[in-house]
Amino acid sequence: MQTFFSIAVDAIAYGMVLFVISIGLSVTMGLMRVVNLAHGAFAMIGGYIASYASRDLGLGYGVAVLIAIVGTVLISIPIERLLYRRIYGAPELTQVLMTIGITFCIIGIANYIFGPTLKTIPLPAELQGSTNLGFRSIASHRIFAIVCGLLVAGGLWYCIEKTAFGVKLRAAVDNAAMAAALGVRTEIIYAVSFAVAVGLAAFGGILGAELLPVEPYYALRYMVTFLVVVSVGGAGSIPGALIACLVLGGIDTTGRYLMPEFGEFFFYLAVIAIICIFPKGFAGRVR
Amino acid sequence: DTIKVGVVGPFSGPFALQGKNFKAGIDAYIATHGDKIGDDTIEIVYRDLPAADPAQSKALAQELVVKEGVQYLAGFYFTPDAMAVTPILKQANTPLVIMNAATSAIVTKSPLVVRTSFTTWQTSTPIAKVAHDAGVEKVISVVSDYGPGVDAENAFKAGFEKEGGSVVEAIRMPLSTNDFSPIMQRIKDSGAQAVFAFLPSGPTTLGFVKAYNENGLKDAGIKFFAPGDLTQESDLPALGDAALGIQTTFHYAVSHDSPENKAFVEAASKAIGNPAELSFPSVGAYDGMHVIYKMIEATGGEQDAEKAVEAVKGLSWVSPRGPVTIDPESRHITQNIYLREVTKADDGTYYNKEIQTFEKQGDPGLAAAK
Amino acid sequence: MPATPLDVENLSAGYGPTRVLEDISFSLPAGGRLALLGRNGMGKTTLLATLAGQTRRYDGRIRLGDVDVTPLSSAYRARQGLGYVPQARCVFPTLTVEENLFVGLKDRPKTDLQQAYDMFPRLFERRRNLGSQLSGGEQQMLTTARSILGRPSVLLLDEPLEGLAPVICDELMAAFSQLASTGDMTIVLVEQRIQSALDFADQVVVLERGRVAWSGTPKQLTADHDTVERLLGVGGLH
Amino acid sequence: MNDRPLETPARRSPALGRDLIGLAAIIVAAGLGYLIFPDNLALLTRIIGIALLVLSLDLVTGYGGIATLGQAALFGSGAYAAGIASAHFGITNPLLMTLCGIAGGMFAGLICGFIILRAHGLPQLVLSIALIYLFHEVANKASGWTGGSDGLSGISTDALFGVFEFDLWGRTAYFFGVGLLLMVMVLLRLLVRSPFGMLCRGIKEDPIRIAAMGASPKVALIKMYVISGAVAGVGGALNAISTQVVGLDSLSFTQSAEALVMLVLGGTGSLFGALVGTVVFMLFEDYVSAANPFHWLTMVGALLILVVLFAPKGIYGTAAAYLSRRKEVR
Amino acid sequence: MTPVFEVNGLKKAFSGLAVTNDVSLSMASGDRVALIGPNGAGKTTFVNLVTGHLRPDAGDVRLNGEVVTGINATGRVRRGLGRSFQVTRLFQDMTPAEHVGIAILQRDGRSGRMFGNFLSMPDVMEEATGLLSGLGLLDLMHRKVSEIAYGQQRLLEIAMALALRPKVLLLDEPAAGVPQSDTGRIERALADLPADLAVLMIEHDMDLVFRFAKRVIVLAAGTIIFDGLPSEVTKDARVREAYLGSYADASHAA
Ligand SMILES: Nc1ncnc2c1ncn2[C@@H]1O[C@H](COP(=O)(O)OP(=O)(O)OP(=O)(O)O)[C@@H](O)[C@H]1O
Ligand SMILES: Nc1ncnc2c1ncn2[C@@H]1O[C@H](COP(=O)(O)OP(=O)(O)OP(=O)(O)O)[C@@H](O)[C@H]1O
Ligand SMILES: CC(C)C[C@H](N)C(=O)O
Ligand SMILES: [Mg+2]
Ligand SMILES: [Mg+2]
Repeated sequence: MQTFFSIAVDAIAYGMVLFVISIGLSVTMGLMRVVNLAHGAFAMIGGYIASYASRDLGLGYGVAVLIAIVGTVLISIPIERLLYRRIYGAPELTQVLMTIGITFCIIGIANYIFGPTLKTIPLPAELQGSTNLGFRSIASHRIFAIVCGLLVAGGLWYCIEKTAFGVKLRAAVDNAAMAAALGVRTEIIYAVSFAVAVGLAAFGGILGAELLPVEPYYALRYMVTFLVVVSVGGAGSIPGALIACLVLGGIDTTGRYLMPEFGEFFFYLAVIAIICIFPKGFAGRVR
Repeated sequence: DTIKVGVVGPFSGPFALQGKNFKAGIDAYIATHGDKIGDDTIEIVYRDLPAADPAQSKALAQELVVKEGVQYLAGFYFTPDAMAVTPILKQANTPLVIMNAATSAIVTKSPLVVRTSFTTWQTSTPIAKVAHDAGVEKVISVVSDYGPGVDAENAFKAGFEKEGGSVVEAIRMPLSTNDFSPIMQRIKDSGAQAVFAFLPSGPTTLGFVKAYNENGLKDAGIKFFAPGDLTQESDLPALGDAALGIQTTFHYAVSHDSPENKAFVEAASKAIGNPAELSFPSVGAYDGMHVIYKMIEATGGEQDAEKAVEAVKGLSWVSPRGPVTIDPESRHITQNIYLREVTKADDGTYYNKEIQTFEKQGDPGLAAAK
Repeated sequence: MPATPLDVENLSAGYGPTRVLEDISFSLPAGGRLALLGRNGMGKTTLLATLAGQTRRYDGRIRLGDVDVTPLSSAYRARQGLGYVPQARCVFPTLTVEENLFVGLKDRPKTDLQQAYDMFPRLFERRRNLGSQLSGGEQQMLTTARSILGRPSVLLLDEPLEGLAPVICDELMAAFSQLASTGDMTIVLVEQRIQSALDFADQVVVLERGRVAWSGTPKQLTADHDTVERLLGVGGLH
Repeated sequence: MNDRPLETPARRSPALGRDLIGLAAIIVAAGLGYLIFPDNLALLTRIIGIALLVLSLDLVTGYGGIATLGQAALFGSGAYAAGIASAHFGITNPLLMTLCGIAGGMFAGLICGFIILRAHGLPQLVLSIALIYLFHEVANKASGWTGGSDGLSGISTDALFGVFEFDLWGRTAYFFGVGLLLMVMVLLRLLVRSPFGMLCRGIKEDPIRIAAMGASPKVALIKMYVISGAVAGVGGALNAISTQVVGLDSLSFTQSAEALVMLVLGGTGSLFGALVGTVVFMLFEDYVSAANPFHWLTMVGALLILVVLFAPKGIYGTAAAYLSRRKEVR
Repeated sequence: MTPVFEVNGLKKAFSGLAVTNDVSLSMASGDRVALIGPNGAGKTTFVNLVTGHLRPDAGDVRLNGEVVTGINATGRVRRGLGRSFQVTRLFQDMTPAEHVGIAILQRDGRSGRMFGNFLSMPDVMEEATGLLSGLGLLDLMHRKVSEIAYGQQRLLEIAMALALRPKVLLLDEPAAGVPQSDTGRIERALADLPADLAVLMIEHDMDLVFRFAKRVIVLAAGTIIFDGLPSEVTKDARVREAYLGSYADASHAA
């Protein structure tokens, strides 16, 4: 029983970290319909900036996080204007090509500027160490990640489902030409959503850095993980992504505990089974 | 004449750091020994092989031999890449100097292979003795599920059982594991007094070591032993305090205290740019160049692979890592293996502090395979 | 003199390199009701889409009231008071009916939605359904209602009656006439049922291969059997 | 209506002519390759192997509309089948090994097709990713057969037709590869023009519509997948024969993703697009990675971005569209 | 004689909303039936239930006496059930010739052939040209569908349905979006249909309905409220109120 709780705690913690990192991708893929393989690259940029700000400039954690998010968004603006804008509504494979290209470039540049070593983001004292749950201890920063994940999930869900902006965004995605004909300034809507998605990526990159350390190859290394999580949840659905992260986190964690040597095997088998049962993901938006 | 050496390694991609170390070691050797051997000038031709890809490896080697006309093949970070090249060596008439790939069997695939790095068996066997000497009887082994991981598991098990201890459980985990908490739970539940771990150097070691701390294993007094891949110098700044006190055995520490190493580290640091990036593949490459220079001297610059290899069998010299010999039988390097502990220096940086030496270690892996 | 709500001069447009429209000019007074007729594939849809800013324009000028909207994108034309009901029913499939209408509101208060529901009670019943789950006719109602909610000064309607039950058609045409007669709205109507179109319109333009082939009043057209036969392929109107 | 009899032949001959020109172009390119890179035939042979993989991907993606990031499963299965036949069963005749590769690829194609067709769009993509990881894991675990992560070595190959040795210079392997590629191209040209090819194009655009015509999209696509497996299997076998090793990378996600990139680069939905994409990508990569082994990835990234910006239908696709437009204008 | 087509007690509800409410009807070969009714009455849903694109909650569908409720859409097409779509579903990148070509080959069981090109199969080409010219699409035969106007696409929809030579044909608003000048072509195509084919047409264009149908069925709120002769439907008060409106007053019906 204790083992069960223990695994459950690990699963939730891992799942929430995954959630925070991938939710931005769910926004770009599900709502903006851009297969953004460069999502990890933006998460990585966030991580690098935060690491630089806190390690080399000696700024506090909160400030570093803020700078990193703003910095990543600023970096993304020209990329959005010059590159992404050309692929909105393009065939998916074209988007794949473009965003892989962007990822390659960002990897190359990060490698050039920061070198190939691992970069860490020092945690503030409150988040270091472990918290005792009674039957076991858990790293404090994971509790922080769980809380952040829930806040992000709630906030995003509200924005997309309940605000005028959310309605316009979804309309623009469904049919950009028609939305424009009704006076929706689609470029602005897209730019803002893209910025939000990138900001979330950066935030996730920082928050997850304890688990997925920042290094130049980060952008490709975890691409598949993010893609899987988002699709199993159903792109564009916040609750879907949340469920997917918890379920996949659970399967991964349990598999790793019970039979680590087949961990990978069962994880992907589970993914196949889930998709065969829910061909649109847990909560795929009807198209 | 110009003598070309073809070096294949991961210069981009996820293992770019290791490839960079190859280049640093080679550059350091050329910087300190000049690029001339007799009348011949040496020229290095690099080819990038970002991840294990034997087919590509063979194509690159063929191209180096046929098109670039290299007389020596060197480098090779991954075992399968090195394996893929062995069948063409004879026809190409080129020796292959392995600067990293660490599976014992490679040297048996062709008589033209010489290795100046280490094998996982070689670095993982001594730690068994260390563990036993520390009073540990029951160990759980946790390794990445691929060739070198399996080697490490077997080497440790063989060594530890010989000492009289027992490996209570052997876990192999996928290479791509990110979250190690469940593994730590397994370790706790196994009732072992210590964990033996092997993970390839790089990002995942960070998560593993942190999980070891955060899940309270360290506090519970479960000891941690590993070969030195886990605490390669370039990962130490990221590992930080979490790694303090971890004991590993390895053939080389950047901190090794000898005049040869001082000179090497100075030259290699200059070559690599950022000294913090310096790590073990550099010394394999540096000594690999030493072997190649000796080969060129012995053949007078003529292309004669057999003669070249013959010339370095039994060759002994003092490497930055300490005294080494090319074993005439196996053509693998015999070297000292050091027990090190991660320590914080006065200036706040972390390093592997050598605390014990196992002298003149050969490769137990070859014997075990027989 | 107040500017005409819609004024088109020498317009040429098409898709990519394919030219479809050549040298089209017409203008409409406030409250004007233009029927745009022509056989299959003659460019009616293309003309409306061009006015709405969704095709490639090669030449010519479009004015909306005092504003030259030629350089403006679709969204800004809409904000200048242009409403467009395209031929392919463009509901937003993943939005509910209510959300669909909400987009059409532009930034007006939500209470205005009632206007749409009054026009089509059917939509009120289905307001929580997704756009993709509507029947063909319901989708048509939704597209039309959505555009009217934006209170456009010029409304472009591309076959708004397609797929609607005859009763609804009657009501809808009456509603359009009502909107135009107050003078706040100028309407361009493309409609296959020529009689309905002529009953509604006070001005007619017939397109033939992307050019204006005939223009005049409905009366003139009804009298002109030859044109009707040749350009519209219909044997006589009453 | 009087032009009806003329219509049919007038439509047919240019297509046939284009096919012939295409084949001639491949032969000329192969010859040129031999003349320009006489001492880098290993690379050219590798390009041919990968080109076969990309062609097979084009069949399912470009013609069948299936999004997949797991095509290397078919390629790797072919490679392992050919390799295991030689290393474990002593089948060393290159032609027989190729047949083993084809069989291996077709079998993998059947499995993948069966599973992948259970979803659409993004989830489908993820299914394919899961599959390739499963294949990879299985090969890793079955190290007794596959050599695991150390790679399958010990593959030996007889001389082709008993005369031409597969040697260091790789001439035999190269011409063997060119021969295979030509054969595959001819067969595929026939296939994509056939009623079956047309049916698949229809399925790509709207499977529901095709079902409403009484055809089963699923059956057709599984057939396409098996054919694709055969093509990929030829590529895998060629790879195993020419390099005499098979590594886990041939069953990897990376290999699959690269194949997809090459395909889109060249242009989906046309066989020549697949070839052009592979050749351009691999030559470019070879060139920049030799020129700067450390930072070439950025250059490749830039190439991809430029292609999307200036040739959105892929290099071949855009060129072909441009040419046909020119023709129309004239 | 068994009817070629029969449904019994068909029911379907979407999340509680009953859209098809116990519908039963049958058709004999050669029937020409029009199905009309207010928007949202459930006509398209009915067609989807019959073709197998939706699964009914209750009731069964028979073709030639065989219960096909458990058979999927493809199987029903093979048993002679053809349909056209209310919203055109065409292959944007393909030409009308190819559309009709696939349909013909599919009908003959030749769509799986992996060699040869249908453009060089004289029988297929002849039939395709015949069909397309009958609907006035000959000039556009080799243009991409994405480049042809909407009304012409509707005609192509019908051509495809005809190419399958079904026994029962369901047409969902075949004339919507087709200009008056061209409805004539559709009418002619319908008139030329084999006499033994049973046709059910949904249409809001009453002129067409009354010229075509020998029998009219009116569906309202998922229930059949009228099933009888065209001449009587305009007299039915409920139908006039719910559906026909002024059309009944104008009494176009012959
Ligand atoms: N996307 C497109 N690309 C190229 N040509 C097109 C495109 N859309 C339409 N066309 C061509 O433009 C011409 C006019 O088409 P349009 O849709 O404007 O006709 P229409 O008068 O509205 O016909 P309908 O009554 O059938 O709706 C047609 O010949 C058509 O082939
Ligand atoms: N998937 C669905 N979920 C919920 N409601 C649905 C769904 N599909 C259809 N409906 C509803 O069922 C009703 C009947 O739709 P149907 O398409 O059958 O109408 P119809 O008679 O064909 O109307 P029209 O003449 O407008 O095409 C509509 O009110 C529609 O909103
Ligand atoms: C442990 C590593 C340095 C070994 C290397 N990856 C190999 O394949 O041999
Ligand atoms: Mg139109
Ligand atoms: Mg309908």
